[in-house]
Amino acid sequence: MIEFTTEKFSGPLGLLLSLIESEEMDITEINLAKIADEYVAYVRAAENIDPEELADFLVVAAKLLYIKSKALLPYLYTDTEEEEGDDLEKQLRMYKEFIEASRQIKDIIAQEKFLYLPPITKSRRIQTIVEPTFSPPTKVTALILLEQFKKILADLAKRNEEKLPEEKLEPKMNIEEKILLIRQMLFDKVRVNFSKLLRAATNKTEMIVSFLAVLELAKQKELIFEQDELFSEIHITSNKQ
Amino acid sequence: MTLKSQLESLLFVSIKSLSLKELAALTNAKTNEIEEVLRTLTEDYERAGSGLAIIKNNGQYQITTASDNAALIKEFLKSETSGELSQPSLEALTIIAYRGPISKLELEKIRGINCSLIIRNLLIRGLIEEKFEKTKNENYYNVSLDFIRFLGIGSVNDLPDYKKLNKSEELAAVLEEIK
Amino acid sequence: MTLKSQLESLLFVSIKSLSLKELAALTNAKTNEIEEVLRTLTEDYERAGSGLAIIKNNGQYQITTASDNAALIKEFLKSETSGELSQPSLEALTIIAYRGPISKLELEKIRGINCSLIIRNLLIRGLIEEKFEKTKNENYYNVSLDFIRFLGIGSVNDLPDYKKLNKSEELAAVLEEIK
Repeated sequence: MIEFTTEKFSGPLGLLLSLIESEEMDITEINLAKIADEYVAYVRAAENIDPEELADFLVVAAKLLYIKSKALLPYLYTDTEEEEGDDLEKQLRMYKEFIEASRQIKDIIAQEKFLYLPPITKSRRIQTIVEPTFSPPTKVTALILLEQFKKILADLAKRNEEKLPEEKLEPKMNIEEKILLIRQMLFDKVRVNFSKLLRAATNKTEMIVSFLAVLELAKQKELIFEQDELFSEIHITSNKQ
Repeated sequence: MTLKSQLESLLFVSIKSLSLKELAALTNAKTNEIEEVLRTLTEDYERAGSGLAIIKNNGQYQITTASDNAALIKEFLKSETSGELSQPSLEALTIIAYRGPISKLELEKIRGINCSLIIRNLLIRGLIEEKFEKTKNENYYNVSLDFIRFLGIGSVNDLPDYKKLNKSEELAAVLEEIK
Repeated sequence: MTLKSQLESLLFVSIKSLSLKELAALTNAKTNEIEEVLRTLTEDYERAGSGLAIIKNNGQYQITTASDNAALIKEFLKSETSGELSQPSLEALTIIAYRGPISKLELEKIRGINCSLIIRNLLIRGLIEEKFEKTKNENYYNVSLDFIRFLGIGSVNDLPDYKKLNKSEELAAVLEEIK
């Protein structure tokens, strides 16, 4: 895997774009499916991702894994669900356009073609207008200042309290929890149908997490998969007995 | 005096940038007439290779030095150029420049990541401006005239590929989902 | 760029008027050449009915507004610095009153927006004063004596609840971030 530094990308789409570009791949759904594992591995290993930004990285991870699962198990998905992968592909293409534009802007800034304003100084204005330079607003009083200052402090107190929006931190079922759940299911039932496992998910993210959990358990050789023919139901049993 | 002359004088002495509306009130002329004269003035400066330029952003106008003299003036004023922009800031700034007025939500949809902190920093540096849109009950962001001056261009329209990126259909499709 | 353009830019940004000698040093041109170009420029402005004019005084050159626009400009400058303060200006003035001496950066952190323009405006109206702090290599701002007298108090310490508000924790928290 290629080493990335934080300077090379900013945010999940930046990371995804550098992965795609380092493999010299075009932005297509198929390539996104190919790159999914690398992305997940990077996010998992990365220590320099701000915890507050992790949620955003995970959203993209979920989308990638969804695309990957769709590529691997197309029969699980109906046509109406096409959009998710299409959406990430579009989003990344567009992001890339802006990244390219930002490079051009960087070049423009580097040319240092700053435009300067005429100086607005007292001395210069006095030449034009010979009048006392103290011109107070008529309505301002010490009490108005007091009232204003209290309002500013109240706003600041509010701002200091503002944390990440709650929705960003919505609890998502994590893989470990799902793994425990699958183990429990296999313990209870001996054999579980893969499609049933996915159907039990209440939303896409959970479906992806289920899929990941199964992959993880497969990797750890805890599960045995059986399939009668291509695209038919996959039966899962535990390897531990 | 002609309207052109009056506009030139007003822009020269004003502390802040002036809008067509403000200029209209000051000169008793119509806004479209003023817009036309300012366009001519901008072109006149360019054609004559003048040391001055007129820049425009979001309906606000300012008179500045010509971009080709930037190095000389920098040397003369011994001005320090403001610090580097981080990659995330540059990205956000680019998107706001091409797509402004843009809401925080739209910006985050394009970047795929929370942008609160970056917006706050860009506001403090004066490179973007915030405007509350009553009808949408949301803040919208635009680049500022200081950004235009920082780049040494006449307006956002002079940015490379502005038309294409400003009207991108893919972008419209992505942003459509937010609604 | 042409010498004419360079001279125009230099005179445009200079706080003080410039001599032929100074202009020669800045542009690497000869003084008689500069004198000739400035004469042409002066005539150009007059012929074109420009809103700007070059004035020469004691061998010192300066760009100013055309004299025909004097009435308009006088009216404009008066309106610019009179009347009530905008809400952002009032807030900045309040913070400077209760927390001065305060730097621009600190003020901007508290207000969350760039304050260059507001500070300039308050300075020109004589409501605040600027002082360069050598140790911190930064400008610090205080309300002016004129403004204190205008409020009918002896010093900022006489502002209502000054002691308590000057030490507010909310401000301390925000300012702490800067360090």
